[in-house]
Amino acid sequence: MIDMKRFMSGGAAIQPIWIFVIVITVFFSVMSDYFLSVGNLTNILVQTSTIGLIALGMTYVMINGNIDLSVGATLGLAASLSVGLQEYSLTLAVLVAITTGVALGALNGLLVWKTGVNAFIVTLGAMIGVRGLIFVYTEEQSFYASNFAFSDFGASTIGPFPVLAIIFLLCTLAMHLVLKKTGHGRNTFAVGGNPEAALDAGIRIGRNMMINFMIVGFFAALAGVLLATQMGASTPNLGRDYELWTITAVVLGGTKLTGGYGSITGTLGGVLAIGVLRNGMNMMQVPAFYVLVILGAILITVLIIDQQINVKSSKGVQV
Amino acid sequence: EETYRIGITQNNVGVDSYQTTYESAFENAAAQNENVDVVVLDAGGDVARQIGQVRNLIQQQVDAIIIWPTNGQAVIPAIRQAHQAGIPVVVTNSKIADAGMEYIAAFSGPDNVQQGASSAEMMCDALDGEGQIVQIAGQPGYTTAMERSGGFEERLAEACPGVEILETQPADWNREKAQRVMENFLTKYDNIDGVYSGDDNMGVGALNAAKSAGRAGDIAFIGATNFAVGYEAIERGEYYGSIYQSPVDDAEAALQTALDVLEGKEVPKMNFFETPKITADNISEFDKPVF
Amino acid sequence: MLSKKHKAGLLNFLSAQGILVFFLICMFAFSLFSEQFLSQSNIMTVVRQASIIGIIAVGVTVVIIGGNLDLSVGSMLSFSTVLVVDLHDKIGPVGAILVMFALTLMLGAVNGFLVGFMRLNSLIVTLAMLSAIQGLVLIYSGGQNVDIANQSETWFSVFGQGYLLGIAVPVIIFALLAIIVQVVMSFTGYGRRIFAIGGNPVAAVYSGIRKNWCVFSTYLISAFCVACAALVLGSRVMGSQNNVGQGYELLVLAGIILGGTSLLGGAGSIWKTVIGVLILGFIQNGLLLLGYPYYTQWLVTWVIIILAVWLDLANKRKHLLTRHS
Amino acid sequence: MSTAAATHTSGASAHGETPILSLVEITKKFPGVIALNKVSLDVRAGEVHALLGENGAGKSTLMKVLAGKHTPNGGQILLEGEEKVFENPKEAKKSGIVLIHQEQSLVPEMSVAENIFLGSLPKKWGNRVDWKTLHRESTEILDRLKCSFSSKAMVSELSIAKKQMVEIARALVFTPKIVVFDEPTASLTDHEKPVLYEIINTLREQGVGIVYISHRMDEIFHLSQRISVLRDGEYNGTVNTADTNEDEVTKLMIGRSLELDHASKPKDFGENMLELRGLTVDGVFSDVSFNVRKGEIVGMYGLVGAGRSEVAETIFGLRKISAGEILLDGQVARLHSTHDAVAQGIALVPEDRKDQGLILGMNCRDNMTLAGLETVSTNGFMKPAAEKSVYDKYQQAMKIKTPSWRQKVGNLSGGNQQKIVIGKWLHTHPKLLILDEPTRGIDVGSKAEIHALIKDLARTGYAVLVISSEMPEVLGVSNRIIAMYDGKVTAEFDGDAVSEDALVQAITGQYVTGADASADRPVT
Ligand SMILES: Nc1ncnc2c1ncn2[C@@H]1O[C@H](COP(=O)(O)OP(=O)(O)OP(=O)(O)O)[C@@H](O)[C@H]1O
Ligand SMILES: Nc1ncnc2c1ncn2[C@@H]1O[C@H](COP(=O)(O)OP(=O)(O)OP(=O)(O)O)[C@@H](O)[C@H]1O
Ligand SMILES: [Mg+2]
Ligand SMILES: [Mg+2]
Repeated sequence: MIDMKRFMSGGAAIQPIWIFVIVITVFFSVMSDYFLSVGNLTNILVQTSTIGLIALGMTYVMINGNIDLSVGATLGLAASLSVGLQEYSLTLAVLVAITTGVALGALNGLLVWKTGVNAFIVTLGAMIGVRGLIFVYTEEQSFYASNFAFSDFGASTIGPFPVLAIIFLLCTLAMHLVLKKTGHGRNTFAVGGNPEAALDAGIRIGRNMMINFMIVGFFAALAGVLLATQMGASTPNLGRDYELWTITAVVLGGTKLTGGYGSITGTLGGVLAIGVLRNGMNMMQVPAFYVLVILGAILITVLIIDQQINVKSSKGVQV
Repeated sequence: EETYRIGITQNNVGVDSYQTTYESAFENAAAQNENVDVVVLDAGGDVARQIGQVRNLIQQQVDAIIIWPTNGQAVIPAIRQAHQAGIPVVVTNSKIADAGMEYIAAFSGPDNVQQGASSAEMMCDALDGEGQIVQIAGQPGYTTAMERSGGFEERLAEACPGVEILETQPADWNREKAQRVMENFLTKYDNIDGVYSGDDNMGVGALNAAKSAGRAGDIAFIGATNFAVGYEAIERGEYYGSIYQSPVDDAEAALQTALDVLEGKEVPKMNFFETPKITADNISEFDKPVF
Repeated sequence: MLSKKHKAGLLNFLSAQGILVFFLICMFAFSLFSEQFLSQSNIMTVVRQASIIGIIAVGVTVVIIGGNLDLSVGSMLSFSTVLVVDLHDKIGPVGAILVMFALTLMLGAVNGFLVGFMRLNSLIVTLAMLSAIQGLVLIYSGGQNVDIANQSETWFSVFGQGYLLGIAVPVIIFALLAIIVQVVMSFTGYGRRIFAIGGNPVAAVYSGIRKNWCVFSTYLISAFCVACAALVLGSRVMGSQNNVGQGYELLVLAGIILGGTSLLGGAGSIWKTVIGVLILGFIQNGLLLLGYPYYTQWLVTWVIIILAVWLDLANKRKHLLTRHS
Repeated sequence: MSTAAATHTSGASAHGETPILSLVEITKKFPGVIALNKVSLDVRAGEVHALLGENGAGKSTLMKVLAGKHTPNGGQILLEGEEKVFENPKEAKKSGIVLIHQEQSLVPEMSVAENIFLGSLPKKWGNRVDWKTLHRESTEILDRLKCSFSSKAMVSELSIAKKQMVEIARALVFTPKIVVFDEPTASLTDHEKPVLYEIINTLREQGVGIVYISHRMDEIFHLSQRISVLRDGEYNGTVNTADTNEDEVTKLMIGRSLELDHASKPKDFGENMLELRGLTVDGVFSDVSFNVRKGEIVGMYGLVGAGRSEVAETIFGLRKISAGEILLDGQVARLHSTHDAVAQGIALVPEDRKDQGLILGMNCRDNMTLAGLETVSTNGFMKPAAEKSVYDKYQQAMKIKTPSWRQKVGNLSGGNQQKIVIGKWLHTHPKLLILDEPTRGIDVGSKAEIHALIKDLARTGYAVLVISSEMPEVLGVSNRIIAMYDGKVTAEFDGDAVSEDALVQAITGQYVTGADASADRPVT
């Protein structure tokens, strides 16, 4: 990934994905009368906030050199808990939902740490199992929030800005700063870039990984709760495939699957790229069958372009 | 004369033929009507995406929204938003929960609870009120699946308590899965008198499994949403009966209801179209489904 | 010295077969609670049902040993099944099968080209292909189910429903593919090269191995296996839905993982995958026979993956300890 | 070696100095290997204690035990008389033990400063990194090491030598009690070496105990006060540097004296095997022309970064040629991939054995046969017996030390790994053998063996191109020497009649045509 421009001491960079976001934004603005409006743009932000929040945590986990496939299921479980437990208390329900997300993250992290098994395997298991948990808990039922305050929150705005979009942007800023400026953030890079070296340097890599799994668990649960507020309900199938789209967004944002490299700004770009594409194609009324093909094709194209830039800048041998 | 822009967000086109046929029927119906302009969207089965699509339609200020809910409860806040934005909402095919009824202009579609009940009655007839059956349900968590199951179980208990449901397993509207589920039932139970499937697609899967095991002759197969394969199986006498439900009627009814609402006509809240029982006895009265 | 070697061999064997032991314990537990579980007809049913996933898993294992992933197999299975069923009535079974194999291999070639020659990340590429191929299926079929009209008059049903010497044809296809691929992977130079590439792609290139072609070929193998699975699936159902393969990629991966193949590349074996896929099938079947709701099998799968991981680890530890003392 | 052991015990008390560090009877076992068997070692404050031994003798392992990376199976670590048990590297570091690793352990996509302070970044309130302090202190350390690059540079952009300097910089973050240098000069150029020596001397004067591992005798005699020798995982004695000589130390190491250069250079050359004509790869090297004849050993000498490896990679089909051509056996060769190169009889023993040479997770035998699978298979099917005999042949020829052919190559010592790579290429019976830094990290005994091997190969008709950064090696084996500087060939010398001065001038770009009569063909 080339750095277009370096600013701030951590060396935040503008990733090529942002150019893509700008290009498609301009394209859809020209193609659709409804695209470029405050209402639609905030809509896009709200729609991307779900994948976006998870992607924030996923970026950390992936910089660590790990991956978490269980986020979609965690989201579904948190959503069901946050609605299903409201009969006791709304606060309790939300707290339990978030705690469960963090706990599942901790379990994943602990397994990866203690067994040294590939995170893909551990979290694939969790992805299947947590979905089972949801069905056991809900008995296949959807839950409905009798408390309208819950779904009103999901639709509320501050000025013209939807609360959900604001929450998403604030979390993005916070996660960006933590990654760039704090010891934990820097250690995350070290652990992903060269675990052996990090270990030798006295970084507790297991703990670092576990914290990051807890962070992604937290964000998956938060996204689940916020999604539930948008629906005033939860369904047991909620969050299917979200892990795949989240990972795609993070990779589009320039984070390397091998670890040691990535950024929150890039992830934001990746999330927006997918959100804008989906929204824009809806606005242009592209038939659903073609949307699938186009998304796939664009994804591959972006990967190819990104790789060509990399090859040119590294002058490497042809391996 | 005014042109109406009507937006529709469908559940999951392509997952089965019914929804696909519905979509093209809807587009045809709209094309016939000169003063209707439609925006056709598909939620791909994802509730969150459907909510986003409703928001997008509100954003585009369409005149009316037709929604085929991916989930009867989760879409209510989005429908409420449309309602608050002054856009009438027509719910099609599968119902939403009672809490949302005040926000919609009308519902148009089949009565899935009634369909389940009708199937239960056919099962009674087929088994003469006595026997052991298994149930293969649609995708868990989806309204249509739940309503049909619910209607079937309730009516069966009422109409013929002598018929016992041994077990219910879902097969996600998928024929191959239904075939696998049925194979397992066949090993597990030596004595199965009837199979109720949430649609004919799954029903035919179950029939295939029973045929392979050489036990099809002993079992009465009853389905719902008559598919072409189911229709043929009834003709061949391998399949006892099903519920005739036309996606074309479904689509046309939805569009017509929306237009009626827009033109300010008095429209009843619930608009059910006919979904008659179909068996070998009356099959000649029906055209073979196109899907 | 010699006895030491033998001891090491035995320990190696046990640690490698840990999952097999585990498998047998599971079988035993189920048989205690369900009479039918160990009946011949039930076992045949499970193995027959597992063979579709198994056939695909054989191919995906090769891709994984080569250090890549293939998530597009689910969509590809939908594609190939819809294609072969649809063409059956149009151009006859032979033509349908030939065209289906050709086009499926072409999709594999696209994957292989993008991963092997363009050197793109396989996880993301095959994910993108998952979406694109699903779209292609829908465009091809117009979203409609496809069926074979005269089901009783075609020999096409033999692949999914036929029996040879009392063994179901799908099982025979599964077994044949597994044996052939296992032999190729462990006894040929080609197999050695795939292992090398999965272990260290750079060093493999520096050893004069044509990495691009080898990676490309693994995707062809994977696609070939998908095509075989489509043959079985289409012939079993004598019809197809557009989403018939949806989610298969995860089941396939779960099976491979249960078998104990690491996803990092450079290690693994077909025979482990076979065991893994069978475990998955028997768990599903066992729980169903015991009357648990279908979703409990997901929880159990999770627990077993965790256990398998621990077991593997414990075995390695024990291994180290015995060698030390 | 009971006498040696006696030297050790009496040695410590005779000088009346209490050691700052004592390793007592350390034992470390790996599956199938006893890497250390009751090894003891004393290090005094303010001394440079050299640790010697053949490849695989256990030097790195001993130091990893000290640094908390390996848990020993037995023995004690006494630091300033106090027994220590280090569960992990962090604890060892806290106690003042710094290990500069043999294999560099840096994080590529992080800045130099962050790498130097890895695991102990200066912090402000709220776990925030104090960037100002970090860069100020890093810059100070880099200045002390006379490094020209910025503390903000990305490590991935540095050359291998500069990376090594970053690794060394870690020793200067705190004032440690013990610093271990594990072959620090293996990838340094002559430019950085004096700086390192200076730093070591400063540390020593501050009373730090230093353990220095190297295979270079000159260095060891230059730097150290005492020398300890390991052999086959056992302690084999300690000597005062002042009281000994290279021969004696070598004897301790390998149990015999080294017959230096027992093989003479080959004399008979045939036709051109390889000829480069104006070979250019844009941005890497340009207009490179030279030839290698059958039976001839051509050395390629230059500083790290001169582009020698790149020339080798290009011949091996790994880089796209921008201009010029490569002739093999008089024919213009089509070399678009390594496969082409191998098929046409070229072999390359690469510079970086870990990344380029070996599949670390594979066993010794499979690595050995990987480049020549056709020769050990029929119709694509492997012949295990043939493979085993190939492995045995080279294992014996090069005395590769490993418990069995099943051992994963990743578990072998660095030197033995290198031998596997060489064996792997010899097995392909190439017409042209290119060796890039063939003896990096190889002990003196094996080095002599490898040199002899190279000469033998040339005598049987192989054309050999040896790339090396060690002058003695180049002078010792080459019939002709090509000097490179900054991507260009600057001179060509007769290997038997060249002055060291002329060589140094040629590789630093100061060569003036005609300045040295021994030059056959100076090139501008
Ligand atoms: N992680 C490991 N697992 C198994 N064996 C190991 C491991 N690390 C080292 N060994 C073995 O221990 C012995 C000592 O290795 P070590 O790396 O200490 O040698 P060394 O003296 O540093 O050699 P060199 O000069 O080549 O660096 C070798 O036989 C090696 O194969
Ligand atoms: N001064 C430098 N700054 C940045 N990169 C460098 C520098 N010198 C070398 N490199 C790069 O570092 C990598 C390692 O090169 P290395 O240090 O082995 O030298 P080399 O170019 O291979 O030449 P040689 O084999 O003659 O030492 C190469 O890709 C090279 O391009
Ligand atoms: Mg060493
Ligand atoms: Mg070099």
